[in-house]
Amino acid sequence: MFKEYTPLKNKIFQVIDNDGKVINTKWMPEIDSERLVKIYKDMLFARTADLQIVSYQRQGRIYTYPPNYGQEAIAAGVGAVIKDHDWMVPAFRELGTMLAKGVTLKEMFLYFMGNEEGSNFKNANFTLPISVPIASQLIHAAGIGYAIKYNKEKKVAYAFVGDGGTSEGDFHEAVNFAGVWKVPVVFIIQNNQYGISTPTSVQTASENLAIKSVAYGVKGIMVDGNDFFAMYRVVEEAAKLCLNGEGPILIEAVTYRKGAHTTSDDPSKYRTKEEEDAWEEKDPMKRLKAYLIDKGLWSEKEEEKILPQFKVEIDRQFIEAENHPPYPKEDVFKHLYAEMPDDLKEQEKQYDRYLQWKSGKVKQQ
Amino acid sequence: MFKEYTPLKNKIFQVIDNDGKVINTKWMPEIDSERLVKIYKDMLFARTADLQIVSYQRQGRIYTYPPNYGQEAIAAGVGAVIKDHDWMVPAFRELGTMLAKGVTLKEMFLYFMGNEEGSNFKNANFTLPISVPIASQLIHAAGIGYAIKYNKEKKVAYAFVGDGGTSEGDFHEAVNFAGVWKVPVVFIIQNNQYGISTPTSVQTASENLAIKSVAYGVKGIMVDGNDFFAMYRVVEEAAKLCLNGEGPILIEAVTYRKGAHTTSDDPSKYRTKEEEDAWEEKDPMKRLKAYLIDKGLWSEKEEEKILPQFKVEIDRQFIEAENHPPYPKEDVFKHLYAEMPDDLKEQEKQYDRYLQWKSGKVKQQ
Amino acid sequence: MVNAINDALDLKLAEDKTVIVYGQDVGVEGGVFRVTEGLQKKYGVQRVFDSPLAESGIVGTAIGMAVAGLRPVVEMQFCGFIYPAFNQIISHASRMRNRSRGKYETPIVIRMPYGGGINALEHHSESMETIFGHIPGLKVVVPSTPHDAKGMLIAAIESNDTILFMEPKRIYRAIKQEVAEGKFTIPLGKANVIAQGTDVTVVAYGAMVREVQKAAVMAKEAGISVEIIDLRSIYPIDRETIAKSVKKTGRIITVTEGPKTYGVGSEISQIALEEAFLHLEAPPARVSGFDVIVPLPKGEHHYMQDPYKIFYEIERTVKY
Amino acid sequence: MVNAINDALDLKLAEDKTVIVYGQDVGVEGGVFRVTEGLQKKYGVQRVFDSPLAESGIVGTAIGMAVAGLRPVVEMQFCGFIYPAFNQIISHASRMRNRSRGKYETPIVIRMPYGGGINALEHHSESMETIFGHIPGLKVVVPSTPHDAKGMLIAAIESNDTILFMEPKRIYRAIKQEVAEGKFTIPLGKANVIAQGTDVTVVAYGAMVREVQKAAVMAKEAGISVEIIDLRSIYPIDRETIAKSVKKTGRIITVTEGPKTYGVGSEISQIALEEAFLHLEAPPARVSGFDVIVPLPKGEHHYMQDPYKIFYEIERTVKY
Ligand SMILES: Cc1ncc(C[n+]2csc(CCOP(=O)(O)OP(=O)(O)O)c2C)c(N)n1
Ligand SMILES: Cc1ncc(C[n+]2csc(CCOP(=O)(O)OP(=O)(O)O)c2C)c(N)n1
Ligand SMILES: [Mg+2]
Ligand SMILES: [Mg+2]
Repeated sequence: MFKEYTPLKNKIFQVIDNDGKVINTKWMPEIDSERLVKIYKDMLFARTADLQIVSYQRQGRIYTYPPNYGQEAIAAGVGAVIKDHDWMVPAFRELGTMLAKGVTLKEMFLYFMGNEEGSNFKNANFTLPISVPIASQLIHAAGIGYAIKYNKEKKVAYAFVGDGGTSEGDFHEAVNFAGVWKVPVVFIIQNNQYGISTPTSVQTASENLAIKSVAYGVKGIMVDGNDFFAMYRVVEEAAKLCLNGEGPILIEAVTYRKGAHTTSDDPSKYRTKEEEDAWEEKDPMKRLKAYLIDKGLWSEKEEEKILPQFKVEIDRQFIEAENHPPYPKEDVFKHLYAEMPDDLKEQEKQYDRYLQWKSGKVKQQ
Repeated sequence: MFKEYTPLKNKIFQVIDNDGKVINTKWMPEIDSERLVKIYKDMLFARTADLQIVSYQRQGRIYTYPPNYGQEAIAAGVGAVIKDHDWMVPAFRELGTMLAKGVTLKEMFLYFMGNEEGSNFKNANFTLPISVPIASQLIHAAGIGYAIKYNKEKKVAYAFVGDGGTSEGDFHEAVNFAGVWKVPVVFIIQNNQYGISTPTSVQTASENLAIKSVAYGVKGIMVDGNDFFAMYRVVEEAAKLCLNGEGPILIEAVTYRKGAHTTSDDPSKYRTKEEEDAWEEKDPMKRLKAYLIDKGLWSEKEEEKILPQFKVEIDRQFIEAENHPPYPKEDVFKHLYAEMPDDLKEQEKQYDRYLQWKSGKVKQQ
Repeated sequence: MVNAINDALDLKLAEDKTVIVYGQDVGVEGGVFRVTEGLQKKYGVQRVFDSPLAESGIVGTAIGMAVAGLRPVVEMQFCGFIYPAFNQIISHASRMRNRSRGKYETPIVIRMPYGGGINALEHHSESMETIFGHIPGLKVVVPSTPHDAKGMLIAAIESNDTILFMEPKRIYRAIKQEVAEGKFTIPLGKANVIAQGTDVTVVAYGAMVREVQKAAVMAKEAGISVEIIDLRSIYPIDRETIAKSVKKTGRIITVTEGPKTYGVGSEISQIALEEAFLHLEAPPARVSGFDVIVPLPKGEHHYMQDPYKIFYEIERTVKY
Repeated sequence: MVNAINDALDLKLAEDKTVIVYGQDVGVEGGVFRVTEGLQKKYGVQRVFDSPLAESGIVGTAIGMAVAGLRPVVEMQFCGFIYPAFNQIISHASRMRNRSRGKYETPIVIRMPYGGGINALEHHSESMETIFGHIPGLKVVVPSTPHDAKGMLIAAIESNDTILFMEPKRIYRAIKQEVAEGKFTIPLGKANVIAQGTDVTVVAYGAMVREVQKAAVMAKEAGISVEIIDLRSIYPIDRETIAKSVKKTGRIITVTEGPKTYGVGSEISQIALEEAFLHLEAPPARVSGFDVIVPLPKGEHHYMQDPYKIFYEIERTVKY
């Protein structure tokens, strides 16, 4: 696959077309129908959640949020392959994959409502918290890969970055270390065409992003990130290679961020309606849905039926997050150190004294 | 040239063989005899200086020094092409190129004797001081490239880095910025096989280092760095392309550090006699000398005659550096800021008071 | 303040062809805080532009441009994202002049929004001015009003030193103030006594100045007269102004947003010790963040300094 | 001290399979200072090895290894080359625990030779402990003797926190001391009163301790009794030990190698103020580097602290 679709020739791996028709039977993955429908539903759930979060944000019920919609096939592809014992190393635009790993929507809400408790995933194993400093997390994945190899485990680490993130030195160091150490890490570039307002052409003059794999002597491939089957097939292959000691792998998933960078961004400043419309044709949900409907596995009716259920569930988790107990003062101090310094304990005590004074003061007035 | 010798096929650009025979007439540069002899003499001067410095160091007359010998053809190739108005952005193993730019040996000595005054090049224009933090200087070259382009100047910036340096994030950011901005910078990797004790195979899994150019969409080439004619030809071509708006260019010059990493290093710890011997065959001076002798342009006799002159000249400059006036206290404070903060002035005054006190104290005893 | 900064950039871009403005999203979009809005349109993509997403690259290229004669003004998108550029700052931008004994200068301004109070994600609320103030060869300044922002930024761009220009993003749009049109400069390194008082000196900068002003009102009600110094410059520190004030009041408190230990507060206290020990009637004190990571928004109020916390310390110090 | 550190690494490598040692040239060569000599031979290339030349990569992979259950001990080749890793340290290593509310820990030791006095090139002589001490979530320690180096390094490797272990390279081979065999630990965060005295407390750490000891001899000759505290830990600071001592002596001086402003000295002074203001008979003082870049060897003596400079300040403080 990696030879056939070499980024050196600017080839892109695709399995279905914009209408959901299989155009690449050779590489069409086999996925049983039930599972496929489940995957589609998960994508739908993620998108619905995404849009709903944006509207919560408008209501001032949650802080800045980076929506994923348009990029669901990437999350679904990885989500379908990643195992409970595999490592997930996210950037911050991986809602679907996080949910697939067992992170709850409530936890994500909690995090974006401004509570670190939302990163203390109760059910998601081997899943790192969201990482904000661009590309820095990729190096962690290389280290995790080393630990996997050192411990002779049968595991893969999946690490995410955006197109913009490939410009950071940490991208270079991460893939390079992983390459030298030959560790089981799948690096996934979500090339959604922009880093905030900056188009990929300003990030790099390279022909594509997958081609950067050549610089590290690792396998790389460019894949249609809006084509679930293609994503699935590539990630499956990458995982197999990794487990076989042939990692790391660099995947460029070509996609489009349909929404804003975050809820504080206005994409109309830097992209055109025409561009957005052109990408609308390639919408990942639309394509998978067309395939499913064509195969008789899904219908508009079913979608109409399930959507309200999703909305209710999303709202339920949102309200649960809203009703999360107030941020305990202790949490400000408690988690930094395994062995908390005396001075920090003293700072907390002083703060207690201040709070006591203040409650008196405020009452007085 | 860049298509014919593509690093993607692991090709290396060579013009003469180990015995100085031209094996690539197509690309043999035309250089008039007088100039060629001058170049050889410059190489000889640099090597002689290098070896002499090592012995000064053993005598405790100079601090740690990173010798260049074995890598003279790279310096000579760049040195023969670089113009007075071009920029030179060194790492710390570019003695020959620095001399070509007009830096004096005395200045280099002064620097390695531990005096910043040695970086205040009196005659070398557009030449940055030695940069110690690996790869960081490459980014400066990208910025200089931008300034050249912005000012519509007909100039090139030459920036150096070692094989080890290609692992740093700054290498990535530098070539990437230069690639996006399309600026006239020639990046030269001196691949001398080691970063201190670490072989290139531990630095990266890429097939070669020139191939990394692909990641930035810039032209790259691997060249025999011990082959002066090859180096000259490649740098000449790179400069032409840069002046033509087709930069940046990434050159991997394959060479060997014959000496120790620095005078505090012992290479026998990490490399074999066999390896050293194999590289001895490819010594750049030996090869150019064989060519010159074959063409009747040089002789052992001439070499024997000139060497003592060189040694005298080197010694003269060394002693001049040794006799440089003692480090003025003012120099500790004076050069940090264009507008010196009051507090720093006060610190200097306090130090003066202390020195006065001390001179009294020391006399007392 | 956003407008004042934009104005300063506009003026300098117009006046001096060597001024170049770039950073992440500063071009087309005009910056995530709209500080550079409209400048690309006015001055073209050669002079105001988006850079690749790489901070070391941004500062490193600015160094190169600067030694080659330009005057780059670069933006770090947020305080928490300057660290990939740390090596370029500490190893080169602050040293090129010293290293080359004055042969090469690096007239660079690194602009950066900093500080908390805007309900942001992790890394978007930090105040780590100390670590920059401790770097020899760098100057670090913080305006607290639109007027100061404009005058100080113009001075920074005109300076031949490398200057970290920290912008208190919390008050980016909070303070409405008439700012003089046209060019004027405010000398860097000079503090500003913004309120005269007799009982205690309170030193602050950036967004904390406003909090101190509120606390001073509370103090006044309690019969305490507060002298307020807007430090303006983290490095160099204006010792003279501090010395003069503390000699008068005998008491000094520094209010900062960053973590306590090795914060700006202890250095100001040390200056008070060195300049006015015999005048001190109470230990120089500080109000600061805890030695913790700025909590996410739901917990941030615990961390942030506010008029109450400041007044609490004023009262304690005066009653000492 | 080199042997003691090697010994500590050896012991922990032998005892704990999760301990991994890597960095530039630490494997085959055993490190540029030979600190890791022989360890690769003994424990194999999987456990002791050379990394690519990239500090962010080294610290970043250590973070990954650590969350996955290993205990990496990584080396930064010199103090001046840790900065490319600064983002990984301040944004992740020191935060992962807090960010994940304790779910993930990063038991990493970052070893690094620091300090001046070895006639080195630029970037090889720095002492920038303040900037690390100011980073919440990090612990920063400095041994001053072989014994301490061994015991503290073992404690550091066993700690679940991220620890910056700064090694005063100037005394790597200078102090000959019998170091106990076998395993022992010295608790991190505790200072050590190494000489009792009554007139003045002098706080120092690393290579400066020896200089203070020499100055104390000079002081004794002048009739001044010096109490010496080896701080050992830059963060957290042992307030208690400092408080106790300064309450006794009434005078305190901190001796550090780094630049003055925002140095460790002012923080120690602040602690003296907070803990013992009414006991102070002279302003807490400091002996430090200037706010300049450490000069190259020919000028370094101007910058470095020595017994004379320290004694000068002792005398001034006692005579105050
Ligand atoms: C080191 C760093 N610099 C800057 C930022 C601010 N920032 C947040 S997201 C973003 C753009 C990221 O673009 P990309 O990598 O393409 O990911 P996307 O947002 O498109 O998913 C920037 C510049 C950051 N988070 N970290
Ligand atoms: C950022 C940084 N890390 C580490 C060092 C220490 N160091 C000095 S030279 C060197 C090896 C450089 O190898 P290479 O780039 O191949 O250049 P060479 O010495 O072979 O010319 C190292 C690790 C440094 N100077 N800068
Ligand atoms: Mg993107
Ligand atoms: Mg090398």
